[in-house]
Amino acid sequence: MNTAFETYETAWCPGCGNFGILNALKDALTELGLKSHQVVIASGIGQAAKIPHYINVNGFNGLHGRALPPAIAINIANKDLKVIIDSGDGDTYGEGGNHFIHAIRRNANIAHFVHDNQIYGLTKGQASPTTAKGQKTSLQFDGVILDPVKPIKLALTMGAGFVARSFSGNYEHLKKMMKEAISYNGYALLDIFQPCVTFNKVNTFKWYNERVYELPDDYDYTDIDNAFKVADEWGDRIPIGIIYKVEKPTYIDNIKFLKDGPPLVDAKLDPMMAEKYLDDFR
Amino acid sequence: MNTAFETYETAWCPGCGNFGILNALKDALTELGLKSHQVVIASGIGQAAKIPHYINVNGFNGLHGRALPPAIAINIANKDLKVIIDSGDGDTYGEGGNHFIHAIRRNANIAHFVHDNQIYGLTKGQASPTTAKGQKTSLQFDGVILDPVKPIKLALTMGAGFVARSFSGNYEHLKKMMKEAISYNGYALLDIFQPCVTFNKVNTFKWYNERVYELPDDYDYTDIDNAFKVADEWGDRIPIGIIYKVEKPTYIDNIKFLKDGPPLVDAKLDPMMAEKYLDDFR
Amino acid sequence: MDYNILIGGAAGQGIDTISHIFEKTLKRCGFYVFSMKDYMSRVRGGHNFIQVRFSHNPIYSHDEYFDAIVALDFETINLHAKVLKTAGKLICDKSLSDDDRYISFDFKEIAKKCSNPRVAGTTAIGVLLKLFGIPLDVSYTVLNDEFKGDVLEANIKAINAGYNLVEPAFAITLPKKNENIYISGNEAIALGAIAAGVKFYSGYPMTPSTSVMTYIAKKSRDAEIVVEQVEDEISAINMALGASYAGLRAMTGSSGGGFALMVEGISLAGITELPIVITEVQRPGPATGFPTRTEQGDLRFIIHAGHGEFPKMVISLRNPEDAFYQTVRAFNIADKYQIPVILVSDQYLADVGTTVKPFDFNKVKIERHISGSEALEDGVYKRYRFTESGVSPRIIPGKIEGVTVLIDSDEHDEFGHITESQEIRIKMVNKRMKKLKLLEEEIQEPLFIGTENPDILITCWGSMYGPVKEAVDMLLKDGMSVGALSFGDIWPFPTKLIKKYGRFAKVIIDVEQNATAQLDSLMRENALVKADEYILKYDSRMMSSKYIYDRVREISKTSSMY
Amino acid sequence: MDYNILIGGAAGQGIDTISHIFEKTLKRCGFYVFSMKDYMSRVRGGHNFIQVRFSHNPIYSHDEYFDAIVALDFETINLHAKVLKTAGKLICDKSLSDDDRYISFDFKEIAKKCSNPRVAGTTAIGVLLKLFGIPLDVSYTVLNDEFKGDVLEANIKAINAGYNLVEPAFAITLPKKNENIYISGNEAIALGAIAAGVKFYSGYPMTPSTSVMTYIAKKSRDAEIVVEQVEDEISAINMALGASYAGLRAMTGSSGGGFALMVEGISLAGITELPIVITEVQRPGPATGFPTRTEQGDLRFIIHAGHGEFPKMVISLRNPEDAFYQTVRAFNIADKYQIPVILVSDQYLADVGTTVKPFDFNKVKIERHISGSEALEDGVYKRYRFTESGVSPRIIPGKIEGVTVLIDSDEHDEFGHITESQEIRIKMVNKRMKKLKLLEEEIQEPLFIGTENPDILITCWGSMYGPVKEAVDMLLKDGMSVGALSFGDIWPFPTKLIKKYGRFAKVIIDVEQNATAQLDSLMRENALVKADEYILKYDSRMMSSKYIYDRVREISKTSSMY
Ligand SMILES: Cc1ncc(C[n+]2csc(CCOP(=O)(O)OP(=O)(O)O)c2C)c(N)n1
Ligand SMILES: Cc1ncc(C[n+]2csc(CCOP(=O)(O)OP(=O)(O)O)c2C)c(N)n1
Ligand code: SF4
Ligand code: SF4
Ligand SMILES: [Mg+2]
Ligand SMILES: [Mg+2]
Repeated sequence: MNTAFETYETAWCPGCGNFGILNALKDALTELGLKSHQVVIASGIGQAAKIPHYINVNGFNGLHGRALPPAIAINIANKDLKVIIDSGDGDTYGEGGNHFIHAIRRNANIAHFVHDNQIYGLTKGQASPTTAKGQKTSLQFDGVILDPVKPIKLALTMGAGFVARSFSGNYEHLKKMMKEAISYNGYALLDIFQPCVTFNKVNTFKWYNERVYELPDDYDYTDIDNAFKVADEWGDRIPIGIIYKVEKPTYIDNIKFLKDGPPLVDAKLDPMMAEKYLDDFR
Repeated sequence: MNTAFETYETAWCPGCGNFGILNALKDALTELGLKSHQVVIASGIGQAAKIPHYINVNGFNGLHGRALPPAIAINIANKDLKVIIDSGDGDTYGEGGNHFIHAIRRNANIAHFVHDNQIYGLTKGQASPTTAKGQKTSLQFDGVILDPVKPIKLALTMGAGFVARSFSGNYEHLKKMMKEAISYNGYALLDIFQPCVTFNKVNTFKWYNERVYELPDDYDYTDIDNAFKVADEWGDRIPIGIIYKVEKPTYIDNIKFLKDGPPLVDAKLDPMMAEKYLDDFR
Repeated sequence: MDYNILIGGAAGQGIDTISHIFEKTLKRCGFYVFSMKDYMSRVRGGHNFIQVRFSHNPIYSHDEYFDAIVALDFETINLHAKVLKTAGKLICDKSLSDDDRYISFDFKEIAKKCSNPRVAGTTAIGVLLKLFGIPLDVSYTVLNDEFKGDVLEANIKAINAGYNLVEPAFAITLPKKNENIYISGNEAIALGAIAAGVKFYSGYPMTPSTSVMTYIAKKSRDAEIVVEQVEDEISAINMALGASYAGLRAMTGSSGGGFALMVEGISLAGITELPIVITEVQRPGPATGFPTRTEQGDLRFIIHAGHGEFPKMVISLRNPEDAFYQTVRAFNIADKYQIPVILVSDQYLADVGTTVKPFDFNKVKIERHISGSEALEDGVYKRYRFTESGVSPRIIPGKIEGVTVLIDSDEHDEFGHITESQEIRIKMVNKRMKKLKLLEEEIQEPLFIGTENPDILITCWGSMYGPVKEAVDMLLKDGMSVGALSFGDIWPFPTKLIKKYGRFAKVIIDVEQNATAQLDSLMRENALVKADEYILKYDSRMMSSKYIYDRVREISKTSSMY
Repeated sequence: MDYNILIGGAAGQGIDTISHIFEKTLKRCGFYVFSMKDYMSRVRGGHNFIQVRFSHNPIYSHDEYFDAIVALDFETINLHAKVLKTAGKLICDKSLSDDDRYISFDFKEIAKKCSNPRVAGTTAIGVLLKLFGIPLDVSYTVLNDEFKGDVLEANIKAINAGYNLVEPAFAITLPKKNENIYISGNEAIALGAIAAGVKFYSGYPMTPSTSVMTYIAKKSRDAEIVVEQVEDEISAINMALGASYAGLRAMTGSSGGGFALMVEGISLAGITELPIVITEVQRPGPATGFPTRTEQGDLRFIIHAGHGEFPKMVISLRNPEDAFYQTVRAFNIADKYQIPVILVSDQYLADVGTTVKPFDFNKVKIERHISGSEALEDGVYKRYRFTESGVSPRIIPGKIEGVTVLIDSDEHDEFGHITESQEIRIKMVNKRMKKLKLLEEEIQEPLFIGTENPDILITCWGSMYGPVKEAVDMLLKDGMSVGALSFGDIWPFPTKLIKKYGRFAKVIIDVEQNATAQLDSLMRENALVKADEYILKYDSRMMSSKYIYDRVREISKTSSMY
């Protein structure tokens, strides 16, 4: 067990896919040589979003659906910090949907890990935006009537420069994807299949395990057309891996004083510097 | 001038693209044989969103960004009404972004007209989600640094069954598109280029007029791959027309008592019908 | 007789289910039952418990000491054994304790013999029933409702096995069977809404409000109600307002954080004059706070929810019975005055189980106040027509040939058209505000209980009614001059009784489950009456009648000035 | 001397620009200037006007009668000619009126001759300047700042042409030049924020708050501030809180509707104890209401914004000078107590132009209250350490090797870790609430103006200060015993002076730009003092000193009991 980032008691159900994600995350950070104070995890509310309490890094455990806005600001305020988001599918694609689509446009330097269990875990089993059509839940008694959101395709459409998928049941793969996402300079979406053993009796470990396959080594993730095709694959075989990756100017790159200067948080504050603006009013 | 839906004084600037949209709308409704009481227009807040005051139909002029939720409910409540939304690009893709992506999944029977002037008109010229990268505005003094939202592609990604684009400067085309969208059974997005003569000095009537071209008659709008390609066309030539159209079960289709029964608003209310539920508590 | 039982275990161990079997069995025997839940914000593990009181007489709240404890985990023994009464019994698995004062068996082994390892808890319930001499056949009827097939078989075996393990320990007389129902606060709201003809519920899950939506959803197909889980709470209220506009009775609800996202929509309801009923089931804040716990911390926030000035009504709910009838009333008032009505509850009330007389559906009157063509003047319809009362006739869009309905979130004229006129503004504000006056007549003064013109006047609101009622009963038995005002309707604030009793009382004690005495602030603001003493609890667990009783006694002793 | 001018026209006719030239010219001559905007929620057409007062002495508000009117459209004549003083002058284009009492020329023709049809208004300003005998060369300096190249040329020609058309009509002595600046309320907030070291502003446009963001954006590159226009107001506050967590001074702001979307985030600031400054520039509600008009209708909503109980501070702003210094103070208080501080303004104050002494940047002290490693105990950092004061040392994440900072929207322990403990809950609530006590010491009592211990006591808050101050001055001149309390800090509510003066006053008159007397409700709640009479205006146009003066006189006559 990785203890570099300490070990805390969790409130998750035994067998929950979140354990695999937490383990892989700790090891990914360790292997990247990051220290606890150099990392911030922002999260919303949900089972996934409890992660800041289970790992010793800086943490912003905010409101349900609102992990992205603070994460963006933290990156802008202090470009020296590694900003990671861990949150649920409901948090990210449901309550937080508007932030999701617009955050991609901002391309702040954030690794965004969505624990996608295709259900609302913490509130006991209602449909999430990624719950399959027809699935019965603790609220949708006659089955979900909406088509699910396709996170990968949506991220590609919004112009994300890094889009990947992994599975909490595949430690090595997940750790690799996390390292890639964290190392990527810009907004990186990593959608992670995470069995919820309590409330999602359809998308079980077995269900995912039988379906996921790793994209081949010769898969060209810089080809957007390829990426869109892969994004549509769903059913008996579901691809995991880096689906799309290109370099793009980040939010920081786009603002000169952020790019060339020290971290914004280190700026010296001096009221007298603003006195000259009085001239606008003379 | 079409007076079937009355004529009101507007608060728009002379030359504003909204006039063309209002005219086409009145004529489209007339040609579809609709009467004023059979139609509801829902809108948010903005220049576009003032339309319910300029045409005599039922109107729900709600909050900025929130035209979609009431429109969906109106369709559910009374399937006999024709529900239309007229709202701005900021309203729809900015403040209302989360409703936009999830409304598409619900596929209520709504014709959604976005007056896309690529700017915030009413609040005097700030960037909207569709403002071009680099464009200087009354707030983005150094130019917009974000990539614009691509509404057509976004709607396709979310699974919309009807996606079209038109231009307020092309009356015949616009009217035709409106009629198609209103006649379509399900959620229909019609993004309408609308010059804002006051605040958007880039995307002028001339700018649009030089670029838009009508999709050819042999364009197969039932082919989703085609549609995605067309959705990416931007620059010197920008396609207008029905980009994608297929039949899909609507929200109403998915709920038996809505589909087979009378409009929900006509349901008889009788407390005694609920008395049997007391058995759950005995 | 009045017995108090605690059943504790980890989340996921099924204490909900076994307690439910126990509660329903008691209820079907004819007892009055009151149960309260204490659970953590997690799905497995941790420590949860349920308290169940039963008696021959009505029960209004929970108690602090126990006649029996069923421990499914060690935590239960650890935390609660100390509040077992001297003659009390503690039932647990052999593996949890070897203390011979406890009744312990190898429940796991027994469950295995019943060919289902998950029925260990049912066996413990068997033991419990026997201790109190509750007939087993009644419990079968409950098991029959809950389980099917093999699982049912195993549970029956398990309960029998438990029943045979012990001898009765408490001398109990069985009550006469009665017609009572057993229902929680949230279920009562849901049932009230269905009875009132709600046809549209849009909402987003949020503990402890979710079960209102869940119950309506369960009945939605049969009752032909659309229940829509939306992308966020902003959508929830705006969608509900769309449904209301189109003519449906519409509802939404949440807890504090989700409600916070609705306040712009409440303001929209205010200016568009659309009826809507909203439930706010409070939990301790701020922000995420304590998702599964209780508090009365949102009152002021709710009353002032929404920017700008407009009339709304806020009703706090006392208990499941009140919840049912007030929900019906809320729909009628919303329709009558075309305003938002907010029902305020909390986790305590949401989750309490209470035996009450079956709700009288004949008493439920649906009053829609919707007009037909009589609303037109010379064929013209004005959605916001200036009238004596401030209420304009409302019609359903699309129902009258050639007539349209326009509502507007901007300030508007009588037609609903946007305006910039000062004159119209004044008239429209006056029109809307007149409803406040009408509401003042509609408002129900607080319930008074206790000695007339008491020396000690307790004030409380909402779900605090139960604990206060029992505390007052105890204090009266002690011969004290005590009374209580229990506020239900809370905005517009009813001032008559508080002024009346406030004048005579020697000491006013404000009792609230919060830190800032929000009811007291309303009394000061609206009646210029101020409490002298406070019993405030904000540790997220509901105060009991005993807690209130003890503190009132203390205050009455130490406050020599009274 | 004290002159009052009105310049009116349709949106898009440039009255903003020409009035600005006029105002700045006056200001640069050394006059005190006060301007107020009245505009519609549209970009072209309709009817807008600006009122400009100037004098040798400080001016605090607008007036109702005019010495000169410049009419760029017929509406201006139609609506405002009746409030022209007897000796007043009305300047308009020939095409608008042939009334020979008016000074009318063919401005369009003149503009054409200046080779720019858009400078007709500038010619009218030339006329205006001459009527008052204002030297032309000062106006050139303004034109030079506003225009360049051909447009500048045309404007100079135009103003000259106008100047030559008439003879002086008013006998004016020019004041001594002074150092004053001329600034609006929103600009003063923006400047205060920049002076205070704001490094992050996230916001979404909303009239009348937008210009705060716009001014900061204008300086953002030079001052190295990130100004981010976000997708919605929810993002705005959550982003600002992220910036605050990371160590920046962060700010957001909006008007009522946008602010409504932030209330969940305010609650988050409350429990996470993150400093944040939020501006609420009120406009008339509910909902969209009147986007470009003024009201003081959101006070209670702001004070109680956010579910759950937590300390916040609410400061209402009196005028641009106050706005500047209070904005600086807001940042310092937010940092000191780690709380949200809300600055309350309104459209009136947002848009008024006022001459004030240049802000003293030497007086601006930036007090961050951020700790370094001295915050650790044995190398351990607890974000929410229990301290005497309730305030825990704050460090910047990432700045101390091996030390992490965890904040949490759930109830949490000292480390910021989620908890379910009752004991910790009580301590954490107490810790947060202690700050309210500290704030009470920080709070500024209302400003008192007038005779000491007056018979007539006026109460008001925020931007009502100016009109009330002038009204009091007028009443004092009449020899009345009158005084006023002008509240700036409004939550926690300062009670000392209102209790003190309230006791002696024979009549308390509450003056507010709303319908429900919200300040009065705060006085009742917090000081048990109630106004006797009310001057409330809610037609969306700010009441003037004259309006207040007249009504106070009326009240003092008819209220025989006083
Ligand atoms: C504003 C608001 N609405 C609703 C909730 C209740 N809530 C907490 S977590 C959650 C959903 C959790 O689902 P997801 O994000 O998929 O996370 P998971 O628990 O599955 O990991 C909800 C609805 C809340 N805390 N705040
Ligand atoms: C909650 C809220 N935020 C902000 C505003 C202010 N506002 C009104 S319209 C508008 C943007 C208008 O842009 P768009 O939707 O593109 O419409 P247009 O005026 O261009 O037609 C904004 C920001 C508001 N009314 N409500
Ligand atoms: S409910 Fe599901 S997601 Fe939550 S901890 Fe349990 S298994 Fe994991
Ligand atoms: S500002 Fe632009 S969008 Fe608004 S009315 Fe004028 S031209 Fe049209
Ligand atoms: Mg989930
Ligand atoms: Mg626009």
